[in-house]
Amino acid sequence: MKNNSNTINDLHVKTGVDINRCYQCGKCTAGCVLADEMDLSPNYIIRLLQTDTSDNFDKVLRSKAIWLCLNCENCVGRCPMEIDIPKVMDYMRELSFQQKKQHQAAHSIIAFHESFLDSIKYTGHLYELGMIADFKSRTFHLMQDVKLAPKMWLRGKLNLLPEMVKDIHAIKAIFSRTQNKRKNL
Amino acid sequence: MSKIGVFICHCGENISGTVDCEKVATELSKVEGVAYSTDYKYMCSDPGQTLIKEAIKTHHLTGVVVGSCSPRMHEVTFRKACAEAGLNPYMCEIANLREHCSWVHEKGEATTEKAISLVTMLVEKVKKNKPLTSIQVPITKKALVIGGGIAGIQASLDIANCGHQVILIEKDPSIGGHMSQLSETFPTLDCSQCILTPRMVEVAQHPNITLYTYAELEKVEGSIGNFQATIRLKAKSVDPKLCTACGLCSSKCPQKKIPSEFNAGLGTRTAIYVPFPQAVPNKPVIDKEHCNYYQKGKCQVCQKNCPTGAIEFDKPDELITEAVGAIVVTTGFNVLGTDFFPEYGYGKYKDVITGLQFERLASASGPTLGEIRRPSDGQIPKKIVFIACAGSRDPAKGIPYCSKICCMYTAKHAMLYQHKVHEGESYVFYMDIRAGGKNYEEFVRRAIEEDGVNYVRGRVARVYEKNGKLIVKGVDTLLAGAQVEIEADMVVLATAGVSNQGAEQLAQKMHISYDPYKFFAEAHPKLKPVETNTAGIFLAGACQAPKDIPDTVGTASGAAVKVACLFSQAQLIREPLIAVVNRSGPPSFSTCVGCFMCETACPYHAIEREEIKNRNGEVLKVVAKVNPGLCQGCGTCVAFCRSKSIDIQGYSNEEMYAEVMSLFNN
Amino acid sequence: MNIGFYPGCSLKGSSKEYNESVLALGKALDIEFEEIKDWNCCGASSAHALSKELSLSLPARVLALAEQQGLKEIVVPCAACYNRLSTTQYELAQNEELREEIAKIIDMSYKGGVKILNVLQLLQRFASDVIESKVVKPFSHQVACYYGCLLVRPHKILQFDQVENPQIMDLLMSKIGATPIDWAFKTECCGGGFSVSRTDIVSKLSGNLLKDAVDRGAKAIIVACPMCHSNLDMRRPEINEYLNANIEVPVLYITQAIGLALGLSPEALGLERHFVPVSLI
Amino acid sequence: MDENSEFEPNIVAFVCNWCTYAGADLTGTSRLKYATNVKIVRFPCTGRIDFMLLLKAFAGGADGIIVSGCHPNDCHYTSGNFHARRRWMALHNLLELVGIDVRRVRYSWVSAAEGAKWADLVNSTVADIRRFGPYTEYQNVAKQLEMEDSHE
Repeated sequence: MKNNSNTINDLHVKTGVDINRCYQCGKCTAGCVLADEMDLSPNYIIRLLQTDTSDNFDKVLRSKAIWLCLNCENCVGRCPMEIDIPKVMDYMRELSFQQKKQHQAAHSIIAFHESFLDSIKYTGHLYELGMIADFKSRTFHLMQDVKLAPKMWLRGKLNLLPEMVKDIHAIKAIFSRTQNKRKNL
Repeated sequence: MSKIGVFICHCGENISGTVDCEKVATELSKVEGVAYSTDYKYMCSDPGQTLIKEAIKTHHLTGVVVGSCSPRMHEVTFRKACAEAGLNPYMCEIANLREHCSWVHEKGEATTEKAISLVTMLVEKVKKNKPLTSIQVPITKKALVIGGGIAGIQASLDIANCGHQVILIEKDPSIGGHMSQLSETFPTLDCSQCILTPRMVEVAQHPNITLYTYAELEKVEGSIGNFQATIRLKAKSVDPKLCTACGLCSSKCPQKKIPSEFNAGLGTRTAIYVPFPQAVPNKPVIDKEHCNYYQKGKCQVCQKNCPTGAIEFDKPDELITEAVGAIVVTTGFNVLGTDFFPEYGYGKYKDVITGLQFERLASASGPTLGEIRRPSDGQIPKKIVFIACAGSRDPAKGIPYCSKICCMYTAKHAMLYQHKVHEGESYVFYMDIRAGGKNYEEFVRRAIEEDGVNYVRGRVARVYEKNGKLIVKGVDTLLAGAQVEIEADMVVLATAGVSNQGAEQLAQKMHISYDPYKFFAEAHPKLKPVETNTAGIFLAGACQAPKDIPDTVGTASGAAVKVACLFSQAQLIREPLIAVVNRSGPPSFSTCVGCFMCETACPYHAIEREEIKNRNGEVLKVVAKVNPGLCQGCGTCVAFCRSKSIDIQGYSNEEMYAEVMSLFNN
Repeated sequence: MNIGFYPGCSLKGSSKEYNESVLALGKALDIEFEEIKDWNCCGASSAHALSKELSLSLPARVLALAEQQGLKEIVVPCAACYNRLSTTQYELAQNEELREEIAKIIDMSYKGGVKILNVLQLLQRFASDVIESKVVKPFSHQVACYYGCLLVRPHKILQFDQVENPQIMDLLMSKIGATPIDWAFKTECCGGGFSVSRTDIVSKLSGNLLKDAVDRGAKAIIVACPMCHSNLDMRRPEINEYLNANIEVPVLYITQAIGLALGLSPEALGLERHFVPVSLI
Repeated sequence: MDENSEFEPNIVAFVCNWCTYAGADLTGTSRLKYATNVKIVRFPCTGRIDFMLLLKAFAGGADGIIVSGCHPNDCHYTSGNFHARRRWMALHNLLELVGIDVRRVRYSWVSAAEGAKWADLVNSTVADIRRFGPYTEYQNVAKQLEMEDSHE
């Protein structure tokens, strides 16, 4: 299946980031707090994309690294060419998710994001208790943080019931409109 | 009434092979104003030229058109022949019948017709041509060199050795420039001062060179051959005639903690000081900004101690004006301020230093007498990291261009470090190694292969201090982006080369152009590398762009030759193909309305403003005037002039109109 | 004077003490907050990881509500919310087409003129001149001021303080008698949103920075971000396990530290909600 | 049309002395052949070219005009060609406004090394103008303008 989203031209149009400016100095990787956890280093990801071949594009979409990026913005803050790598990461994550190419190690990270967004979708706020429960059921990390929740509860940091946005239809409408958008891509 | 002679050349068979030359001559004889028309086998030959000369005399010709090869070939030949026959050479024009006609078309009617048109066009032009005389400008055979670094020293010596007078001005108390600060020089590792100081002394002793240190250019007027330069001689507060350079004043000066410029801030100096031991001239000056007397009104310790009474407080700056025929600008460069890189901790950590500071550490005349020691605690660093491209190739925070010299000096630094600290470890973080130059690549390979310098391909993200070590967080991109962390004792930043302070103002004073980075612009990047757009002003060295010493010296000698060429002529003779503004009697004086669009159009700053005054000295009108010394004859002003008041000799509106319209009159 | 207030989800939940201390300090400094009515979550890092449009629409609704309410400026204590709201405002100001598209998605008018302040900017404006005279109990400890990522980066958008070596928090802390230390991780990442999904990474990143602060003599870590706080405070057992150490240094919001110096009670500032006890007082 | 294929347009080329004139010389030295319809007028620089002269040429009977100088940044006089180009952009709009067929002006850069490019430029211009036919419209307009002028 031909997918013309997977080109640097499309990346450029959608994000405004021109990765051809990168001359591979590696300063992004040098300062990245998570580079040692990544399967592909940030500068290597940019190089793979620069080749603009579907194989290399796919390699990035299937990588663990794109899910590990925390968007701490250290890289772009120091990049001599001001290449917005976090924006590229966001773009690649979105594509990876749509094309169902996400790395297996990203499972819990994506599960967290989905639980988080579900919470917003149904309450308009982050409902932490519900979100954690939802995350656990998605990941089967049932025992994770069993000690944390009671402590939080004791310190008044957990709300038992969600606080709802009054105009919850507005929130749901936002979700459904952006959802359609995602399918149309 | 015009009497034009037409001479059609066959050029052997080069023209006559496709053009019916006889017919061309015959047809042209019918054109109004043509008094004589003929064709000949080789018009450029001696008999051919004689033919033209005879015809001019016999037929009292007022103009000549030769239909031959390209004017780029023989215009000079034929104009000279005309002049010899008493005809003004600018009354002779060439129709290009060979390159633009016979060689590019097949034989036939159309080709001959075109040839007739080409000759006719120039006949119509010549009818409108005016006799012109070449411009003669007298030359003051004295050069001004601005900046006493190695470029200024070289240019001054070369010009002076050609027998011409030179005035060399230097804004600092001593000549020598950046080169005097360097330790060893790549790729030969000879000591910078050892090769430089003899030249500095030669400058001071040369009978043809007048040296003004602590002096700056105030303004320049005039043009090529005849500039008037006003120079500010900053008050040194020490009478050099009385001073014996005994050094007592400096040793007694209570201000001892001023960061030394010569040692790039790694050492200190006093307020009355000689910048470095080999300074030329070797006489102190008082730095007013740091002197207790100048700042607070009391002290005068130096004056009390001076055995010869040479201290002269409160003497004002002096302005002198010098007439010079040419100017060489050699004001050099500066290194980028490192506050651009908070992530590297320069200014925060004492042991993060610049390349220039490392030069001082490595120099035998430096603060550590050539031993590599940490500024913080004086320890010898066991591990040292060099960061290349600190500011260069960094559009975000520094400058986008490559500073050219850093790759080489960084290799040299690492090499010097390994030579001085045998058990030490050195790392160079680089992006590309740019070692284009004679013996340069070999030099870098030597650093890597023989001296064991570790080259790591990647940039450094940040440097921070922990437990007395500098933690360098870098990357090795050749290992697919593996992070590299080094606990270093010292970090050296290869800071970018940038234009010198005040470059912009200096350029504006002299009307020379500069690029977006405020480096001075050469007239042509390849073929006029030491000329500027202002005739008579030349450039050399790193004021044009970062340059290494060989390139700097090369351009300096190049600029000196340009000056010597200029001075070798008795007078400056220039083609009169320049712009002129029409003038007439009162009341209008000129059709020029004083809009000065021409001024904005002119790339050479050749347009001046002339005030027309009445007898009482009241200004009646301001009109444009062309400086014939500066005008290069491009004619851009002509196209810009709305009132048709400015015109270019040899390509005037009237002439060009006649030439073009001749095509359509039949 | 009235200033808009967007607490965000964390301040209503796991970071209640931040909310309490901001409001208590506001009261002490005569700042009146007007909460944005019916606000929603900004989407935090999850929305922009999965959908660009969603990540712009959620903050855009909040800003549009503020506009409706006639607020000229809003203070956003949560650094993550501050960052998302500022980024959205910037992106929509850069791209008219995008602004129209997002306005359609949220079905509200969005102009984009609301000024967004983080808590340090708020304190700089309302506290820095008066604070010294109001101190009753100087906070005389060595502290490590920890800014994290979201307050200072991206500088192009936020235009706040010096990106590599920010000073505003240090300055405020020294005004209440504290001695800010120079340390190496002022603006490094704590692991942010990975608190639940990749606790191992959070332990490592937070652990490394906590260790550096303690090694350099910090007796308290001062923060202005709920994510930084929860990672350094609630995840302390995991951090200590990773470091194989027993670090007990407390983590305080700057509003709590200033509150203490101004004589507010620990209860009013929510100090009892911390996992790591604040033993300094 | 048949009559147009036999039509020999009258084209004048305004070129600068340093690049295009020399380039056209190179065409000659290389013995490259091109159509005879173009006559070259030599200027010091394209910056010298007063575009009113173009109008006069059209009025006089030119069917097409070539303007050619140095490539950007290669101008012998540094910036003359930039001025010319800027002026041409402005004039281009003006000409279109008053209804002049701007396709008949060919603006190009030919360096001293581009002999072949000059031949191509001439041939393609001649072919184009031949297709457009004689430019009598403007000559008529110009004659009217002249008459109006003389009435004033």
